[in-house]
Amino acid sequence: MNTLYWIWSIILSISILMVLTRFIKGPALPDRVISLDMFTTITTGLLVLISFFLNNYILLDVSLVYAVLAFISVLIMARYLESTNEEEK
Amino acid sequence: MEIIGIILISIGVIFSTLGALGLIRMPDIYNRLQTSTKATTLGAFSTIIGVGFMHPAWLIKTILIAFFILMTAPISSHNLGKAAHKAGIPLTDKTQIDECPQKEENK
Amino acid sequence: MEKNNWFGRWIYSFIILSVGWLLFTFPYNQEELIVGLIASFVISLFTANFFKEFGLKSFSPMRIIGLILYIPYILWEIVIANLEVAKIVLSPNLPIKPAIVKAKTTLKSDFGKMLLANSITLTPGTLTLDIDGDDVYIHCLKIEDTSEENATKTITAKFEKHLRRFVV
Amino acid sequence: MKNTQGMVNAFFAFLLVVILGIFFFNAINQPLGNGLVLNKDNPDLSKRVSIHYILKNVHNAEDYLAQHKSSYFRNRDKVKSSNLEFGKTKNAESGSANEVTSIVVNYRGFDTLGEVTVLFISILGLGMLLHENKKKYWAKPSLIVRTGANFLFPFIVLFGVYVFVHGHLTPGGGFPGGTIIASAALLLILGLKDFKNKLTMTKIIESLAGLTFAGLGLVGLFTNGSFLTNFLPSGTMGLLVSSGITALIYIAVGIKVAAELSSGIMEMNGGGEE
Repeated sequence: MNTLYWIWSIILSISILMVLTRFIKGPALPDRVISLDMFTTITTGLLVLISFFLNNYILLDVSLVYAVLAFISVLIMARYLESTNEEEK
Repeated sequence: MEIIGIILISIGVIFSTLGALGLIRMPDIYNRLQTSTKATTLGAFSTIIGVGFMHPAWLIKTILIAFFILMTAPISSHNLGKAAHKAGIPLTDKTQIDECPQKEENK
Repeated sequence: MEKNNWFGRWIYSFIILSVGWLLFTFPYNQEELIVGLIASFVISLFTANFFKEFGLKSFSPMRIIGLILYIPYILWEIVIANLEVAKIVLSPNLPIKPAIVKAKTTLKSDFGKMLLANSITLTPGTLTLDIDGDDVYIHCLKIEDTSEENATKTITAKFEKHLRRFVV
Repeated sequence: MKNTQGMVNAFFAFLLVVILGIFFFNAINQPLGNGLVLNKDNPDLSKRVSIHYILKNVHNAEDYLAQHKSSYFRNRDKVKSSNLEFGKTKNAESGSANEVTSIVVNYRGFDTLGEVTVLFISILGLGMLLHENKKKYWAKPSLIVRTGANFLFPFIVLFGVYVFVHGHLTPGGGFPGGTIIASAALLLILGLKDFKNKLTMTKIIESLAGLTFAGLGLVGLFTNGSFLTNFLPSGTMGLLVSSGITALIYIAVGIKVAAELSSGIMEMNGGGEE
């Protein structure tokens, strides 16, 4: 069980690193926002996994709060991109 | 019960990694949105449900978190795609046709 | 379609918020139930106007059955589409043929359109860019025929068939 | 004319400096050791200023002190600490399962009142600075975002209420719960086509919640003789209805923080115009 947990979390961490390479490389601003979106989604899954292996019910609440705030922050970024573009014209 | 949970979590982890791979490999923003955010949504969804199956007392709470992600992820990725299209970020050369009108003329 | 009055919307939001509270505090007891009823009563007084298109008739049993049947269908679609996309990502020369196509929808209510767009966005390979009246603009990852009829037939119609059971 | 005014100003400034100097001189010239002297072997706790705060709400310790008043500190190790059990212990000292909450709200409730007041004053200053602010420009939201925001808003508010109602049982509490509700207000600003800033309503709710907080403190002052004393039974630890006024105060703090932060967000969105 423990080895499985280590394998899962290491694979998830590698995928987070892959997302971060796009965050550094991304040619335009929307690319970076996409990678931020993915980052928060994967992190929510990882948080729930950690809460299971620490056997801590409380972390589930924390991950729900994290999901709410991540959604709203990504939405703010997207609306900001949408609005600034139109204001220039 | 535990076996179902292990299978679901493994599926979730694999799809998260595939989504990250798609984010690196795809040529333009829209295709990146296609392959990446959706795959990670399924990845997070099945990871969370899998945890719920492995610990049945938490099942309701995990289903709640999973459905919240399922509701919110398409909204934010739709708005990202719309913003990118409005900003005039070019599509790849492979694109066949673009029928979505630029909205500026209407206003 | 008649407008729902304020009372119907209030009853709807009260019931759905109480159910939400019970899900939040799952191993519930009497105290949680009473506090939850009070909290959802107060919140629903403020937020009844946000459920514009719901009312008492949203609780007809046919609609609830349709909603319950829709969830496994959409999950199955998501898994199938994800497998197809995984095949594309893993193949070395990226066989993609992207296009932005236009499709028609026959759903009338805002909530129905939102559910349709979310379903289209959640299945990988298709992404809703915009909705303007009855026109849905979709970015496809791999499509052969980019005409409007084909897009309507292959993308929107298959979700509408299931969605029509519980939304207008 | 100008010269005389300057003279008057200078005179008042000089007077102020002199008064301050007198205060300083007095403070420095105080003879040392005139204050409270505690005998190490036999401390008289009733002379200490903070005795009321130490004994606030501590029923068991008060009983113990009444019996062995003189030798409390020497016999400290012998005071047996009862084993606390979730869902079984009755009439515990503070009664809240979350220790942080019992310290923040119960033992240091006065600090929390101060924190909320600091937040209130800062939001007031923000409103003064941004009063003439123009309405921010947001692009028209698409149908999906609009409907999604409409549908998700009540649930996020319900989740914020859940967080601050359970503040004495789980982590979280008034401040995080209020922040979640304020983020729901932000979602409305992003998602609605013609969002109207409802500043007066948030101000009214905020004042009512602040009055509730102060009123609970005053009830404690009149019944038990100390501000913010717990005058309700502390109940069984771990249940929802427990820990006396701690839960009530956290609900008031949550509503107050939610209203304050929402009005701050609305003012940044251009609250000056109606």
